Amino acid sequence: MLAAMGILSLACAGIGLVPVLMAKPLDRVVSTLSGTEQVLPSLDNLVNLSWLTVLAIPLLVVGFILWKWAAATPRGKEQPTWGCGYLAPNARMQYTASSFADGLVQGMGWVLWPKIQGGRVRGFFPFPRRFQSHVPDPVLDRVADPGLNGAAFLLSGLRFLQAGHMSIYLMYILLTLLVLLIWMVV
Amino acid sequence: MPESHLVHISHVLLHLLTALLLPPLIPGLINKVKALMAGRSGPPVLQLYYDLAKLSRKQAVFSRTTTWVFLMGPVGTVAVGLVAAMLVPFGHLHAPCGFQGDVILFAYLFGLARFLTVLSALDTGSSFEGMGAAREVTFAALAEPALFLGFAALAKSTGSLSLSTMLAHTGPLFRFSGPLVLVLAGWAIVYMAENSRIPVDDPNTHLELTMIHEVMVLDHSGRPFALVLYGASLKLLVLGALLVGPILPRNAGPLLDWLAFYLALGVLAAGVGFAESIMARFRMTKVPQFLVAGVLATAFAFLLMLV
Amino acid sequence: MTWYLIVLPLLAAGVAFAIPSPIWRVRILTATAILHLIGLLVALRGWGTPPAGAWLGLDALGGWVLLVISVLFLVCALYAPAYLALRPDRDGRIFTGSLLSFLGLASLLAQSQHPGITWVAIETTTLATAPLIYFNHNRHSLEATWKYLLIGSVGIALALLGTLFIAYAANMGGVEEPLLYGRLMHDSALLSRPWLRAGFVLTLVGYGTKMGLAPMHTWKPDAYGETPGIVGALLAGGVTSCAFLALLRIYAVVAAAGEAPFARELLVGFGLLSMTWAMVFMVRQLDFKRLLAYSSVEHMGILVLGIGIGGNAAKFALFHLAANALVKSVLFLSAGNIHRSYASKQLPFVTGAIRRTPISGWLFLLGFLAITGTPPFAPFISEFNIAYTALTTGHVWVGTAFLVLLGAIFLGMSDTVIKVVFGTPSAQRVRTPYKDTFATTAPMIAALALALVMGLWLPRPLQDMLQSAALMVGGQP
Amino acid sequence: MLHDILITLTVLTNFTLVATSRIHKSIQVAAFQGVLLGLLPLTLGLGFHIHILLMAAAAVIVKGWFIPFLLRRALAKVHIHREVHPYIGYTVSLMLCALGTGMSIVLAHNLPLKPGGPFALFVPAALATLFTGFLLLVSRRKAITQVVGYLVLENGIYLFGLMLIEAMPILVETGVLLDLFVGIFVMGIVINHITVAFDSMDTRQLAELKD
Repeated sequence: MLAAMGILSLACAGIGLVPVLMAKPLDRVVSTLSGTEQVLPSLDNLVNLSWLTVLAIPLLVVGFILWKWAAATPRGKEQPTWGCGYLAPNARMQYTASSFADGLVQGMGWVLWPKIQGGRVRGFFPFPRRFQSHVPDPVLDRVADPGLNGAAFLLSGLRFLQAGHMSIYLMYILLTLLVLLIWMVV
Repeated sequence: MPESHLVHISHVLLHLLTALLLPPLIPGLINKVKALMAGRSGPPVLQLYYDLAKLSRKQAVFSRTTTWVFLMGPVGTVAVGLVAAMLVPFGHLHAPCGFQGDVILFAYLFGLARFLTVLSALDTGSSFEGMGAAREVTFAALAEPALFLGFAALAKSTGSLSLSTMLAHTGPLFRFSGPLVLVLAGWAIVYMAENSRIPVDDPNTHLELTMIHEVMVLDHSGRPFALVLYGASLKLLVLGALLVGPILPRNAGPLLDWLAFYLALGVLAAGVGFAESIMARFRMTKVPQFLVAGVLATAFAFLLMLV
Repeated sequence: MTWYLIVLPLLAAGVAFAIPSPIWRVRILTATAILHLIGLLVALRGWGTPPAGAWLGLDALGGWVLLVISVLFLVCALYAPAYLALRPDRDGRIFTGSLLSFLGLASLLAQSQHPGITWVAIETTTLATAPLIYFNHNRHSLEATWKYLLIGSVGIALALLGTLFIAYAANMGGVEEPLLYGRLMHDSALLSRPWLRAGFVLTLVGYGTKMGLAPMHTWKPDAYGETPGIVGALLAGGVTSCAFLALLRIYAVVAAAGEAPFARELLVGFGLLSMTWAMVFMVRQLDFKRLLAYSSVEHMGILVLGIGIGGNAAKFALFHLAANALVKSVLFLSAGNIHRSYASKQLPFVTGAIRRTPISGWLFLLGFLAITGTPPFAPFISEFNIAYTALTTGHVWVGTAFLVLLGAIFLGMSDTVIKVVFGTPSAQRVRTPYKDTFATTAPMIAALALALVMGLWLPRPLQDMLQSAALMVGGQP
Repeated sequence: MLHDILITLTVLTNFTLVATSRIHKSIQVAAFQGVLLGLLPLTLGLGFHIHILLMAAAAVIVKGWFIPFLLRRALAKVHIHREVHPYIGYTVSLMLCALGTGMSIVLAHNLPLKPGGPFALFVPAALATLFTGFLLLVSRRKAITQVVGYLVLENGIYLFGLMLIEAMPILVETGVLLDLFVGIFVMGIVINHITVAFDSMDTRQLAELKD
């Protein structure tokens, strides 16, 4: 299962470290797309890609050296993460993904319309409240799902056309014949 | 070896030395200025050097929940800082590794550093570090456009995508002086946000709920913490060089240029110290508006350049 | 003259009906299928245009359709022994008899050069396949047979009237007897226009009913829904192809007479109507056999649409005839297996087919992907080219409607197929002793492989035959 | 002259067919119509060579005697005699039949006939009979009456076929007749099965397969 993801990440790293390899094929694609006249400058003279590889090497080397140096630090006894003295931290207090993105989601609230259940705690001795917020996928949940369900509902409205009565089926044939003959005569 | 090569290598050597040795001096300067402003003598300018030396010998305490990712943060910040330093022109000549398109690399190197720091903060699993990371990312999302629009304006004026030609602009500045002010104003705001200086975030506060940058490095100790401090100061230097670059005239000969560069850095540090001592932190909700102001400034600069 | 292709199956049908032992009966079935295919391949080498006066002659168009039917029949014949073994309760006598007689009549139809004979052949195929639909002997299959029979016969009667109209058009124009297709196309200028157009309209409605074009397709979901998979495959691949061939012969005459624009408008209209009607009934369809029936209606629409657009699309419509027949047989046979294993066709009772009958489940899924036009398979080539020709030769709206409908049908059909194939077969589902054996799956794997090969490469002689068949449909004899 | 009378008679039988509610009567009328059409070619004055005589005889025997015999046999098993409230009332179907005849005359007007020749009335009558057949098929509930409708439809087409009597080769004519006969025969068998399975010929039960 991880192999597939592994290959993909290696590919990304490869392109990152040696982008020059990608420049040629990309140029060919762009040239075929843009037809004969060369609209876009080729990738090479726009950006000097070989430097990226050159700079990637010191980045990794320095990183490795520092890693070695930092890892060699004398280690004290392993302690649980410091929770500012709170004695009974539990898993539910951990920083979740939605709280991580809460800043942006509140900021872009007018676009994303997050679904929020439960809200502020009121009063001095409030009883326990639940809070849940979820940002539905704008395309999938807001457009595709309701749209397709609506379409399916509309289409199922047409189901009476195949209601099982044979005489109606024969009527279809008669009507098509009449329509075509009249259309032909007109 | 022709004479010009020798000069060139000496410049590169000086560049490397500055990048390696100078950074811890800047926070020292800032704190010294803040102390003088407050009327107290304050820690010696070289305090950070001593701290780094002490920390590299101290015992580090690692939380039980951390994995190897925890070390990636500090290591990443320093490595990125050093490579970014190679891209920015310091004193007289171009940056040692300047090339067409290094602007994008420069910006995203800092993105990489931020990503690694956030990862190591989340790795500890403490809710405070998570909150700090979340804030850091949110504000960075607002600050980055300012950086890019500034680059765009400069690229439009100098016609090249390389930092060296953009910043070490020897031509006449008159036509460009208007938008340049706007760019520098925007970049100043980015500078404060990136290096978590006062108006955006207080570097030496101890109340976890208010911190942004500091809380992410709460759990680091010993050598990793040394790397964190060194990385932060390196960032101060590199972004400082970015801020100072367009202003320096760069045509008064090598020695004078390098002196002017160091002097400018000192002035910048003093300015930051001065700003920190007269202003208090913004409220957390005000910070995004402040950052958006920076974005608008650079955006106008870019628009002006387009006209 | 390839009369033995007709006589051999009919003879075999008689013998199969007569002998008591089921084993020999099935052996005859498979033997005839193989012999018929070999005989056809031998006859096809010299497919040129048949001798002018001949009543029966194998030309490119007839040859191509007969080849498709013969291959399809071979696939079903290889599947039949295992199937009949599964159904000891039903005696195979009528089953094999009508299957073989269908093959004989299809050969007669493919070779007939006279509209009258084509009509007689189609009518007798209807009557021959009627007992096949009544194979399950329950109330529903009886109702399906009644509907199939009556709607089919009414349609065929209209086709007869249409053929008589065209004969009268020839009579008015002074074309001398007998009215062979070749002669009709040759001096088509003499045919009187109003009779010809009325004749085409009636034949279109008539043979359209047999093909299952909307709105005359109403017998199809009931008929295909109630028959065993093997009969469904043969009906969807064979009978519809025969009806399409008969329609093409008449269309060729009409196109030769210069009435092509009038005819093409009708064909495109019927094509799009069939695809829309099929799409409407495929969405949220709970019975996967009826789903395949509507898919067959849709593909008949595509065939007719391809011919309506003309030019290169007509050639690929013929290609699609073969592709559709092959992939449909895979779908119907695997659906038959799944139905046998779950003893039910309704969706809530059939899930997780890929776990209970892995090979059939996978075949059903791959067949679904193939029939909705996934690249490596043959239907993709034809659907792509039909759309391409439509969009490049000015039928822009038709092309876009075609693509939109294909997309919608893919959505509708995938909803049901995914539910049938994936999901977990919970314990309370009925579990019959049926297991996927070699005999019940090998023919379908071969058919799917053939569809895959056809999608990638078509042997040179077949390409030439297809090309000349398309030319003939276009109106040049 | 005689053939015009026969044709008008067929059109009249159409009306009676549509109006009868008793199944026996409709079978008889259909048989009568079959015989009329069987005799029609003889009156066309095309000379009496063998193949026309043979055709006429075959038609009369099949349509006049054998098919009604089959239908009556099927009817005997189920002791119902009356078509109770069909989908469309009798009066309405009568009116529809008249409308159909009118329309077929209009349509026939558009189809130019070969000049000369006795076939003036053939096309409208053929289309009218066709339309009546359809009407019976669509509006009746009992399976037997639907088969009678199909028979009438075939009669209409056969009537049109008579116009080409000398042009159409013998082989095709016999083929058509044969298929009609086999068709009715198979329908008879299926009706027997229906009466056994549904113990009534009402097609209402035959409507369970739906979407």
